[in-house]
Amino acid sequence: MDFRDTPEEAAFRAELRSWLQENASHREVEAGRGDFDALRAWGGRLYSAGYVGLTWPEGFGGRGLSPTYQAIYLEESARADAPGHPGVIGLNMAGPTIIAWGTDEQKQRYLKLLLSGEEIWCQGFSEPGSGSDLAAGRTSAVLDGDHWVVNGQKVWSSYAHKADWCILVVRTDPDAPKHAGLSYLIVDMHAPGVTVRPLHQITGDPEFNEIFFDDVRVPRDSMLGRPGDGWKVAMTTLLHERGTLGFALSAELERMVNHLVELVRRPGPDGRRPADDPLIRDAVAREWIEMQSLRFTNYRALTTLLETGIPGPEGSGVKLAWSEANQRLTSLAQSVFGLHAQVTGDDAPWNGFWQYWQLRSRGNTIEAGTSEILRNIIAERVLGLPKGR
Amino acid sequence: MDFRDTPEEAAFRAELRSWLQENASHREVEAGRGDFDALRAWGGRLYSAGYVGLTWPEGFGGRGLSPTYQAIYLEESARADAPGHPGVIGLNMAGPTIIAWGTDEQKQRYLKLLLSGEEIWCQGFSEPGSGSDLAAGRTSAVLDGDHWVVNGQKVWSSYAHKADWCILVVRTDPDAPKHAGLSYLIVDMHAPGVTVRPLHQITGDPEFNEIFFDDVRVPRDSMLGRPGDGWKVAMTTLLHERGTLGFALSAELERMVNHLVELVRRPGPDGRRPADDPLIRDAVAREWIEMQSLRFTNYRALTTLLETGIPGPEGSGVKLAWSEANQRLTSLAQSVFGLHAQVTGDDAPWNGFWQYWQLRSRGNTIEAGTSEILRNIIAERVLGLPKGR
Amino acid sequence: MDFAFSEEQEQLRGFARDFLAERYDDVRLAQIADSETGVDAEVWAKLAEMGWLDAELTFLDQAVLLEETGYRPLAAPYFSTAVLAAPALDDETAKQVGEGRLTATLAWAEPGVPQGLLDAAGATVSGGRLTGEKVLVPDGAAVDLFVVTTADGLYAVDASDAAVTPHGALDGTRRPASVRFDGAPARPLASGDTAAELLGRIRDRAYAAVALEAVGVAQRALDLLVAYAKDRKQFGKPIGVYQAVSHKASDVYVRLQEARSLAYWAAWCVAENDPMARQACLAAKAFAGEAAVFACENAIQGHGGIGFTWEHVLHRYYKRAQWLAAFDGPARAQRAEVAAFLMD
Amino acid sequence: MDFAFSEEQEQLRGFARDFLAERYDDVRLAQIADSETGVDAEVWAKLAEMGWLDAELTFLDQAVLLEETGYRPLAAPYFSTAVLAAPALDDETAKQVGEGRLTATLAWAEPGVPQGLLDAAGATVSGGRLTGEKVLVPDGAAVDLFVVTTADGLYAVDASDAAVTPHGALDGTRRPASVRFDGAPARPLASGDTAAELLGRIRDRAYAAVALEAVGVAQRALDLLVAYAKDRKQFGKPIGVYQAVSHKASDVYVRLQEARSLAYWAAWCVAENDPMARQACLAAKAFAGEAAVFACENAIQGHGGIGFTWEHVLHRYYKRAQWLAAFDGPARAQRAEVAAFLMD
Repeated sequence: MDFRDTPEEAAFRAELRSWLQENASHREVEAGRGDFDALRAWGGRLYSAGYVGLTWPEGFGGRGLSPTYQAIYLEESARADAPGHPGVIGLNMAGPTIIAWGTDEQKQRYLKLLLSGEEIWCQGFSEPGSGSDLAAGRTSAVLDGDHWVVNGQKVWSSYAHKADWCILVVRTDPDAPKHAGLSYLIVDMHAPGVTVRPLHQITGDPEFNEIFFDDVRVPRDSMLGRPGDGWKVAMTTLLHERGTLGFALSAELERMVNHLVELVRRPGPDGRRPADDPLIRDAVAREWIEMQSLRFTNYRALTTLLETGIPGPEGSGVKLAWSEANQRLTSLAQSVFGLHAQVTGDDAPWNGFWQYWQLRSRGNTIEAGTSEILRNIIAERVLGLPKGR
Repeated sequence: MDFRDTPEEAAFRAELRSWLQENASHREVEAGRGDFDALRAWGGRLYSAGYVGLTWPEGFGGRGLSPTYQAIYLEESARADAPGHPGVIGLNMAGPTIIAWGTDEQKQRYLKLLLSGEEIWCQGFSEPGSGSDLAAGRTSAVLDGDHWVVNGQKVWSSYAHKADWCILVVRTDPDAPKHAGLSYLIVDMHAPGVTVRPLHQITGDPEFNEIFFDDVRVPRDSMLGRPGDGWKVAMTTLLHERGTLGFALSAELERMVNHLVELVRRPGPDGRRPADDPLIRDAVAREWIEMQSLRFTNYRALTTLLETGIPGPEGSGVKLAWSEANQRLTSLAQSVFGLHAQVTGDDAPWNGFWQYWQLRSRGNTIEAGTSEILRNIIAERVLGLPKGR
Repeated sequence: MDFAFSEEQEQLRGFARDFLAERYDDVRLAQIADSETGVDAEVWAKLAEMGWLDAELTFLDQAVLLEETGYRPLAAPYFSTAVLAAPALDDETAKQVGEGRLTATLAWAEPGVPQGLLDAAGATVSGGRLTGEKVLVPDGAAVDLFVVTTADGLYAVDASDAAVTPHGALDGTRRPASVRFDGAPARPLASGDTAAELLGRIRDRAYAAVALEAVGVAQRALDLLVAYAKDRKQFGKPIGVYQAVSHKASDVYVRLQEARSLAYWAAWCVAENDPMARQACLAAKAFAGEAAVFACENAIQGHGGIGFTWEHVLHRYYKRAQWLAAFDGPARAQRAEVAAFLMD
Repeated sequence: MDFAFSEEQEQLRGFARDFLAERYDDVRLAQIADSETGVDAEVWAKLAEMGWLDAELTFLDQAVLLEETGYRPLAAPYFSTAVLAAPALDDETAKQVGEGRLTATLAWAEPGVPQGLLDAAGATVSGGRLTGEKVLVPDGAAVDLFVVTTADGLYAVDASDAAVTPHGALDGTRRPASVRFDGAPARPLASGDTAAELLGRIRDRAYAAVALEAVGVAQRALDLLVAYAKDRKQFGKPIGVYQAVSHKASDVYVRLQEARSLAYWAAWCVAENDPMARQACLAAKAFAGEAAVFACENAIQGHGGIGFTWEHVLHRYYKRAQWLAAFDGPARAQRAEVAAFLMD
């Protein structure tokens, strides 16, 4: 057991840290509402500097490093308050799925542009009627010559309004049992018949979208796996979504805890330092402890992964615990401002930062697996309890 | 709306208060482990003074008063820290069930001695294999001439080791569907074949018991309702258990909050006053508020009952909220003593009061309907959600 | 003891509920909240017609209206006028309110100093002219008259004599404004101990009102959650069969009932000037504010993604709940005062 | 970075788990806990044989043993000797411990003053004789030697030279004693800054050890809950199908994993004398102590009535969890220290 970086890891961390110091602008504090073009440019700079695809095979534009380096990247990026890469869906979901299931042609076509941020990806999994129940999806794809003709509607798709490509779960065999009738397509978001409608969140921002497919023609070979493999391929995607999520979350929590400490140490609007209130002190300390616990839980899961090749179950609760910590933390921050916390626009305290993130945090227990579904998964797959529902 | 006592209520309260001041000893503080004979004598004194069966019909030894008077009695008794009546199972469960379902002979035979505390009752509902699922009970009663012959085992029966009578749910028709095969007997606890085995709780005290029935012969007319009515009769019992429970619980919580305030205002073992710690202040205030909310919730439910004859749904959550409040409150109290809280016997702080009640409180979310069952009931019967499980 | 509202009050409740539901369905509420002012300018005259602004209403009558304006937010400065300002107004002004000719609010908070309702104010009056800066004034850009706390007592200032800067707000139907008084003509309303005592009563009343609104908010959130849980299917069953959903709803129900009990207690104490009014109002505000937030958060969670959208009405309630919980400081501030009663 | 124990350490863990499971099944544990002394007198020599008491063990080796002695409580003053006392002992005494010839504990708390491990002690030494009164001494009636905190530093006193009053305890296998020293012969162990620094290290070590034991306790509680939830049927199904039960188990699992991560971090920091040791140990103790209590409470609830009986083993774990959570003050005390690092 050694909680320190190896010399190689330490060198990587030091180099990255100074690179970030020189190159990274601070994340948009006002509301995480960054300018997308600036973000895309930032993704390109990250890629040129070699910080994207750290763990990907070198043949696909990656650096073939151990996931520890990805963890270090996420930690340092959060500590520097640097913006994220805009291609998260591509990097965490589409890319790994293409690596696992794609043909050589597909890998050549998509992976490099995905890493560089030149092409942005979105996902089309959820539907209005299905929610957490992926296998209940009804968007259809019917073979017509060399094309699949897609019709239907997807929802909760981040980045769809900016995306070039969509990983899409469709029903290709309406007669097969629920899971068996699904297939997995790569769809050009610029193709005729694709319409994106932004869904505004309770923050007011259009982060998610609905995507409508109206006789969209998709080349027959734009499929990952074979017809009927859709469920299995989608599970790969979700595994990677959750697998790489842990460090991003604990790093994000570290960033928020740092901001929280900064907040409570500053005198408030009434001249008093919130940090002098023992109730606030206790709550802040609690979140700092929570953050450390998640950080090291990620590292423990990573150690298991490196040793056994399988992600450890230790990490299965990180997203669950993180989402609740982030909700508590942002609500605590808002409580410090009294009624001023409710003022929006130019007069919002902290430029609206806490207000935005407090509201945004309510989505944390819903997106990427609701907390209810995650608790089911832990109970059934980790603890071996009988399937309930 | 008027939160004050009416003149009659105020007079009753004043009279009761001074009677308690003169007559009541304090409850055994060390551990609620009172001397049962003393408690029985106290029950007799309460009865002689006219404070038992306040709401019962005058014909059965009661005073025919509105339930408001029972609420006042419970509040004042808790404020005086007076012991409870030992016949709670009889008063709250057996008695009301006999009034609702009993023959005239049964009413004459049982009710008065129950009120005076001369005869103590217990209940036999739960079984080792059934838990919360009353209809899964398997204790059987088979008719043999003029007697039911009872065989089986019950569990979680308070006062069984002191009881003269037991209200017992038995299966009289093994072929009928689950609920329909049940009947409801009154069983003499002194009859041959009845064996009581105390079950020690985590407090070390034998508050609950197992009861074994081995060919116990019960006169044929010692039944409430007819054969097959057992489920309906038992529902009457449970309705009354829960119906009258609310005020007892909020009164009990008031007593505990008062003790808690007393505790934190005294300098602790290290000379410091816990009440000067803002975290403790906040937690104590929270429980005081919770207590008031439950108190007034009970009164609101009572108002509905008085107006409509049906207990209001308002009160359905009181037991649930009370049990969790009592758990928080007693744990908070124990936390004040540091490791000293773990010392038992003569050297225990507060004579073991908090230690006992903290451990005892863990049963609060299990006994008289587990919190899980209570949440199901509220969801289904009050909110009208579909039956789940 | 009798914990029920009178028959007349229940009639008032039914009438209010129907009126508000008809006038402010979820779509209309959203339109107003997102409009330029966040105020339904036409409704005030109607309120007067219906007698909601009569000085003769007891606080228990108002309690019914406040609960209902939590259940269906009323896009007008009713809370500000009837709860915060009215107790300080002279009879003539109160009459104007009653006739629907005047709206008002209370301006107390100032920048850079503690901002509680009972904290000392820095604004001053000299020769009948008031000078000072107030912030976070509820409905500050929507009223005709300010009741202003000063170092010398309470004063009334016409809005036309003040410099008002409206602000945006999460809850679009209850926006704050900053207000600057530069020697504005001011009429004295109360001074010295009378002013302090009056402000104490206003705070109690405001806390009770906040609690009542919070109860209405929580009830609506619960109703939405229950309706959705019955209707929405996942894995082939209505989601209300899953304990992860149904137990949440039960917990919200229990807390709501507790909040309601405290809110009614507080309201009655205010109406009767009961000796326990202070504690009751602190308790009700602390508990009900948090209960409303809890109810909305659980309702959002139970709805999944759809409850997290701007289009769904839930976030309107959530933001109102947050306003209520934050009013005059978070629940821990009120609990600290309760603690002082209990332990000092 | 490498967050796994070494192969040797995992072997030690497996061996310890088997040894403890065999020697202390639930029935035997109950017998010892309810016995007159609460101590398994014969086990100490075995521990020495197995090398558990070697001075050469690193704290990471001990960490493995501490987690396992939480999972299956060891009825001997292992925690007191190896965690609380050992760091203060001279080589000769440490050798006696290693050979299984000596048990020891730390005596720090005194009546009527703050009782934290780092609070000033009132006991004094004059002419090599120690005078003072100590309370809540862990395993105080079961050891041969006391390491005593005094105003002048740390001293060793033979138990035979002290007046020991044993006390009953909720956790029968870890009982406290009051100890009076009336001019008892005392050997100096450390004084001045050295003593203060040593005591700081002992506290860090104790916090890490408490966290590790707490992890073991929580793991056992979870294992019991999961096994019961698979086996026990209600309404015709194993209760583990109900989310009210299964989600509780999931929550316990998540907290347990978090607690374990912190406990290992703390243990490594102690072993390596890392600059973050203080914060890590505070964090681990605060979090894991509460996690163990949470795990036991949920396990009891999941078991229903049977989990609330004396006969069931769960309450033994619950009481140990409470001891751990209470050690040197509740979690809020440790969080207050963490807060000072972060905010002052």
